[in-house]
Amino acid sequence: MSTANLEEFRQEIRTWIDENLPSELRVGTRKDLPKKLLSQWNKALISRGLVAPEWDTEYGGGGLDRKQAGIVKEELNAVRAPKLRTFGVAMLGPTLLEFGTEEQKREFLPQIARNEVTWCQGYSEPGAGSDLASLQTRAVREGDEYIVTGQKIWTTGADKADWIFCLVRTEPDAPKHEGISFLLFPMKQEGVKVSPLNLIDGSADFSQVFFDGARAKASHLVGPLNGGWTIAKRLLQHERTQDGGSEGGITGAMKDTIFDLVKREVGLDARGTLQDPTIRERLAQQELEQLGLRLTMRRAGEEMRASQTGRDIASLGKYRWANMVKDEQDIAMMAMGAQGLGWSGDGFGADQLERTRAWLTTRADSIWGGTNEVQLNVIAKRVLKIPE
Amino acid sequence: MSTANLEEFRQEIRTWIDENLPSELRVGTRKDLPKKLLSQWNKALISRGLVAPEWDTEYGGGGLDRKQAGIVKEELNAVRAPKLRTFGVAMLGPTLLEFGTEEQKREFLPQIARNEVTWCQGYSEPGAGSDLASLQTRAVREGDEYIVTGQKIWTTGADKADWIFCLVRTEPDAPKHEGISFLLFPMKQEGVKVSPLNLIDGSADFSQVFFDGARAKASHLVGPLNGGWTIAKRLLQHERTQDGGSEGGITGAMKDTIFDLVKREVGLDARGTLQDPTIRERLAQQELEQLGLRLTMRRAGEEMRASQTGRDIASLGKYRWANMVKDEQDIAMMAMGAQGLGWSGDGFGADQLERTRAWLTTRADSIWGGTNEVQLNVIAKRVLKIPE
Amino acid sequence: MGLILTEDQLILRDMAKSFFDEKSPVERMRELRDSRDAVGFSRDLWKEMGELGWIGILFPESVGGAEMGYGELGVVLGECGRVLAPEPFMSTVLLGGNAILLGGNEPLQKELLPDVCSGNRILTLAFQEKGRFDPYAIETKASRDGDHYTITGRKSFVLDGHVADQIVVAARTAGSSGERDGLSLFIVDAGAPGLTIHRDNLVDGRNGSHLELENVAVDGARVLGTVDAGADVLDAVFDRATVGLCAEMVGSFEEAFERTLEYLKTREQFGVKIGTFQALRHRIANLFAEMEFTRSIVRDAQTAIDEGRNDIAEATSAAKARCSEVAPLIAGEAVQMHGGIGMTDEEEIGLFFKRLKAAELSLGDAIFHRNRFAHLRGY
Amino acid sequence: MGLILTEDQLILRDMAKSFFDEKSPVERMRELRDSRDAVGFSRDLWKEMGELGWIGILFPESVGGAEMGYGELGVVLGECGRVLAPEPFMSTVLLGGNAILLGGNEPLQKELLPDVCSGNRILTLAFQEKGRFDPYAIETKASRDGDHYTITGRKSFVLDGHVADQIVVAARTAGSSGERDGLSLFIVDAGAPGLTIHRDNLVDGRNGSHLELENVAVDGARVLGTVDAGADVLDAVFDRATVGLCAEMVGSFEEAFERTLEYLKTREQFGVKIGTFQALRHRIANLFAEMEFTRSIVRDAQTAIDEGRNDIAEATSAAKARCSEVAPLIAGEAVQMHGGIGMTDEEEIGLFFKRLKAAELSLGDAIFHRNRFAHLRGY
Repeated sequence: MSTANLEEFRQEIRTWIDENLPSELRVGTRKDLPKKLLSQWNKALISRGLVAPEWDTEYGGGGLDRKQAGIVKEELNAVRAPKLRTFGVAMLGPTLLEFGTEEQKREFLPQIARNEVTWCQGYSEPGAGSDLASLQTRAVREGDEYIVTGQKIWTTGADKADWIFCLVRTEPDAPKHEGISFLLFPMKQEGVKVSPLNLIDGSADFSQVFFDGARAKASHLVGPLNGGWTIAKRLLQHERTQDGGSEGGITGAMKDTIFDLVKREVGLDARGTLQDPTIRERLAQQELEQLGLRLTMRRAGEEMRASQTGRDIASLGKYRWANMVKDEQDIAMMAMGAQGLGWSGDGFGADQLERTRAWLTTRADSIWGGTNEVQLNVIAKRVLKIPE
Repeated sequence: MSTANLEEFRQEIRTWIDENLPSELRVGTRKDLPKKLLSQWNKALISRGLVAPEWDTEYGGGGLDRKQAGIVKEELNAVRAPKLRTFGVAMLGPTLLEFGTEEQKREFLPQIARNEVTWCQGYSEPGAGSDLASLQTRAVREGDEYIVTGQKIWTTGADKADWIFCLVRTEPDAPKHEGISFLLFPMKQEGVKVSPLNLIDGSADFSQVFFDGARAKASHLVGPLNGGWTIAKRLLQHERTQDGGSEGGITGAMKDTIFDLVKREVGLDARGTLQDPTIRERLAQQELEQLGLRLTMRRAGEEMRASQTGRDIASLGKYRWANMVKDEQDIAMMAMGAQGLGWSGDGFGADQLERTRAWLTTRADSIWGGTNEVQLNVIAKRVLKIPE
Repeated sequence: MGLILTEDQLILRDMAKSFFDEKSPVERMRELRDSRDAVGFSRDLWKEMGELGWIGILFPESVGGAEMGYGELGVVLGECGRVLAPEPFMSTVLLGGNAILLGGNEPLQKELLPDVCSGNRILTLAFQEKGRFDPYAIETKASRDGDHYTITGRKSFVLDGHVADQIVVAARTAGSSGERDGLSLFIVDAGAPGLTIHRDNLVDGRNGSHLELENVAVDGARVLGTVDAGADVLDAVFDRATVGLCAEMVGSFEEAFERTLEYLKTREQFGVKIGTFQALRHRIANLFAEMEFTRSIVRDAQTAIDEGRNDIAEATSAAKARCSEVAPLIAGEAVQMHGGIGMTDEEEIGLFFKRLKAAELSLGDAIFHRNRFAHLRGY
Repeated sequence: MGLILTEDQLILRDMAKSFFDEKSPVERMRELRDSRDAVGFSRDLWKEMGELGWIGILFPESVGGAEMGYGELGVVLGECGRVLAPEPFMSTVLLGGNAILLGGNEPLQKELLPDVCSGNRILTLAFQEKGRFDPYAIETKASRDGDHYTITGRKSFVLDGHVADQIVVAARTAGSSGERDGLSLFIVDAGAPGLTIHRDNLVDGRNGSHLELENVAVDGARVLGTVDAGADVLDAVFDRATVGLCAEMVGSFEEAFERTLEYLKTREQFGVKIGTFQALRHRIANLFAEMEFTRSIVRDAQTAIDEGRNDIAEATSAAKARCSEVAPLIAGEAVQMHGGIGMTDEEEIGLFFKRLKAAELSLGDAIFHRNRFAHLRGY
């Protein structure tokens, strides 16, 4: 598409957003957005084909090219539209497009693009955290079905999900990376039990999932039998890129930025300087880190487009991003002092209570999606190529 | 000895110091002390038996018990007497007392206690730094002699030393820890060449030493043949304890403390507060670290005397001490700014030039006497007992 | 007093350890939290501690105390810290009790302290009004009215305020917020007209509250210390309470450390124990060093008080600066090294993580105490 | 201009790399240092760089320059940094040259800049009077005397002052030390009566000097910018010189990083390559992240100047704050990972260590620039 046409497309999208996105939703991704408006907006996105803008229209996508899809993203970000990306769109979709059969694509992609079916991800197990490949959940072939037995943990939204994409062991005697398959099956069946996990931040978005004879169609195995590890890794790359690239993460969802918060809690002196020089310095370092991450991710994008050889920095982004968001909440806690120590009670402001929870929530960022330790291992081995 | 007698002894020592230590030397250990006065003081120490106060008098020592020796140390420290400890007194002496034959003790200890013979230490080799036991210098028996061939590095004072205590490989086919012996031989002989090493701080106190058929008497092998590794480790413990325990290290030798320096270079405001809050905070952290190290070493001493079980903290002390003295000089550099960037020229004060060299010198503290990495390995394995 | 426990203190420690292990595993604290217990700690257990003489360690024998020192109290608080016991040492002994001990005349001490020592009276101190600790940032006003004072204002972060029998309230009788001069301390009964107490639940499961005071009348005889010079008492109370808090923190982070160490020795990933990974080994070895240094400095601060040294303020700020720096370091690494399981409420390491953050920020964080330390050290 | 090198810049980089690899290995810098060379850099090599057009990158075509930007100059400075070339870019181009470019009128530019571009004129800027960088802490006085000014004072840390043909001197025509107002800039000839130049040797082997000025007379036509408002020029010069310095620093610490990475891959201890130790792997992986982030921020600052953005000061301070924080981190780890051999003067890593410290502290350290950044960002 020519530059002129792209500019026209941008205007088109801008107009469409103006007409369809209510101003109440132009506040970023937040948990307390009005459900009714969200549902309207969701419908609008579906009918414009913007849930999965880059997928072919035959699979329910928007049929846009990469530049157009980029414009959609930019315009939505510019007005702080809430992000409605699901596991289906962000992770399973790209995986099916790359590894799925034509039948699988036709069966699952349109449902995803219409937000009709909710997916969850069956990866981690109690004994297989960082060492994902040591997973033990078994799937045994019986006629044209697989019978699944085992246990998953850290499954986001398992209590609400209709289907799961799940790593299972189909060949117990093979080396651990070579006996894994990638299997899809419904969650609402006998043989699947979900038990929510309470976390330190008081949330229960994650669950443990127990499989006791759960059934999957053999035709819902994605990619080659025992070839699931390659698919699993590819899918994790999508996850990694998302984390590192997202600007602000949990912060984007907060009412005020860390800078607003600190100024309010700590106060400025007559010259407009933060009262506490140590917190001021920590804040400057936080901002410099945000700047470094943002620019580096942008640079990586430019390198890719220019086909310049740069070192792959996805792991690097995830690692630094995790530390950055944790540090941000540490600063917030420092700035709030005792007012940051509330769990409930009207002695604390809603925004203060929210920050305290965020401080706890973000502890997970250096653990999930590959721990910091795993990312550093990857950088040393794959990026810096230091032999082990 | 009773408490009353100890108090009497303390008075005695105090009087003796008053009479023998000129006031010009009461400034701590410094390089620029007047040679003549030092030599007088050295003679006084020798005749009072205080070069090696705890050794038996038959070996030229002071014959004092541990408490008395402690009093001597305290009184000398109290008046900032320069430390004249040599490799002979601090390292070889205790080793010979523990592992030497009666003949070896009689031959070498009195010379050391009279400061007549200077020793150097032949441990590290170019290919054997942290992994000391992989040393390659060979000693082969020929009649009642050993013939030594190989190369040592980081040998302090090798150019001035009369003798060397040296780790040599006497059994090349044994496992690496089991073929090492501990050998003494003279430096002033054909077959020994010394080549000074220039360091980044401009000093050349260390040397490389080359052995090409150097000769040692077989009777000067200390401990069992091929049993030198145990002795080597024991000697390193003496070294470690010294480092961790020494208060201030290189700093003790400087004209002013880091606190004086920073106050002068950065300046105080009207309320007596350092002008730069970041440097102020770094300084407070430095002082807290000094406090933590000092108190922890004292606590370890108390635990030992009370026979309370505590974890062994020699490695811990060495590790933190190294970081602490490096950090101290980093702070000094920060405080001096451009005035800390001199190498020579009258644009810089003598004290500034001295600090800059000290900043360079202290980089070695986390490398020599066991790198930081080695200390952390030791803490994890030996102290915290985490299986490897 | 040295840097190690005396024989008597070792015996006390073993007693306290057995007591808490048996009667107060960490699980008890969780149950109190989850059941939204109306008191938030166990009154029975508190009385038992009273009978054992632990509540009264600091107080004179004449009021039923043991007249010992922070060395001994620190031993008990350290064991509290190991099991996260929420009993009201901070509110009743270290803050409220110390205010009466250091600022109260004999009649007040005789009236109030015996029941404190037996565990039958809960006290607290209401001082804080804004988030970050700032001992003189007090706006609550007390004005003289004949032989009474009338207090009006708001207080936050009043520990155990919802069950306190008496609340020591710091209010301003002169000057303005931020000034050291012009503060006074008043003993206010929980039921005093004009006083409203709102309970707050804290992130560490402990019991906070905030107060509204509207023309609360206090008899002039119930002033602690000298009118307008309440900061003299307050400073001394804060130093002592801080040293007590440090002892508890050491107990908590040593326990978090030991549990993490044990986890490294048992948890397997990639077919090996995770404790074999050198990066983790180095990190925990460094944490160990941090911990040992901090323990020494805290012990020295206890000694400073018990021996009446003239550097109590310095030693206190050194201790809290280090504790508040090391606590988040150890607690953060404890969660990180536990991995995903460390994020669950079920795994107890998270409870240590939260408690240590609350303690880190209470009575001055690392920034506050490093500043104060530097100031006292003349730079 | 994006965050990556353009095609033209890539070609320039390859040219510069070949040039320095061939004509200026690190060894050359050591030889200049050890021979106590009277100039301290190579005048011939400098003229060659002039012929290649590199000295004049920033300057207008009308005076013999290439009229390009900091993107291009940064490429050349980065390659200088890789081999520690001591040629006078900082003194002659970034400080002195920029002062004349940004503050000089056309006659002054035509008189002085052509010889600068060809490598035949050395300039420098004399501003600093105390140790820590503080751009307005200037006491040197200049007083008007008819159509002349008379300057008296002392200057330190004047780079390449011993061979400069002209020295731009910052002096106070009004106000007092620390004030932004009241500064003026004067072009002083090296041979001016009353000016004494003392050479100092710096820790990184570069060439410093300090000046004594005693009633040095300067013609009023040789003032740069506006009298009393010299800080307007000075600020702009410092921002640009700082961004240039950052480009050089990136080159130096990338080289130190790559050499250390290579050492980890080849050096053996305990029978294995030391790069197999996980603790070292994690540390160098983190250094790599620091380096990449810094590189992006420095490139962005170059773009800010070249595109005339309105956040040049902010972008500059962001870049130097990061460079000055990352440089000692990488340099320190480089020496530590090299072990004992890293302490020897023979191993070149120590030369990088020293140069990076000098650059870290020049034109404002991390503290200075974080402060300035925070101030510009409104907190």
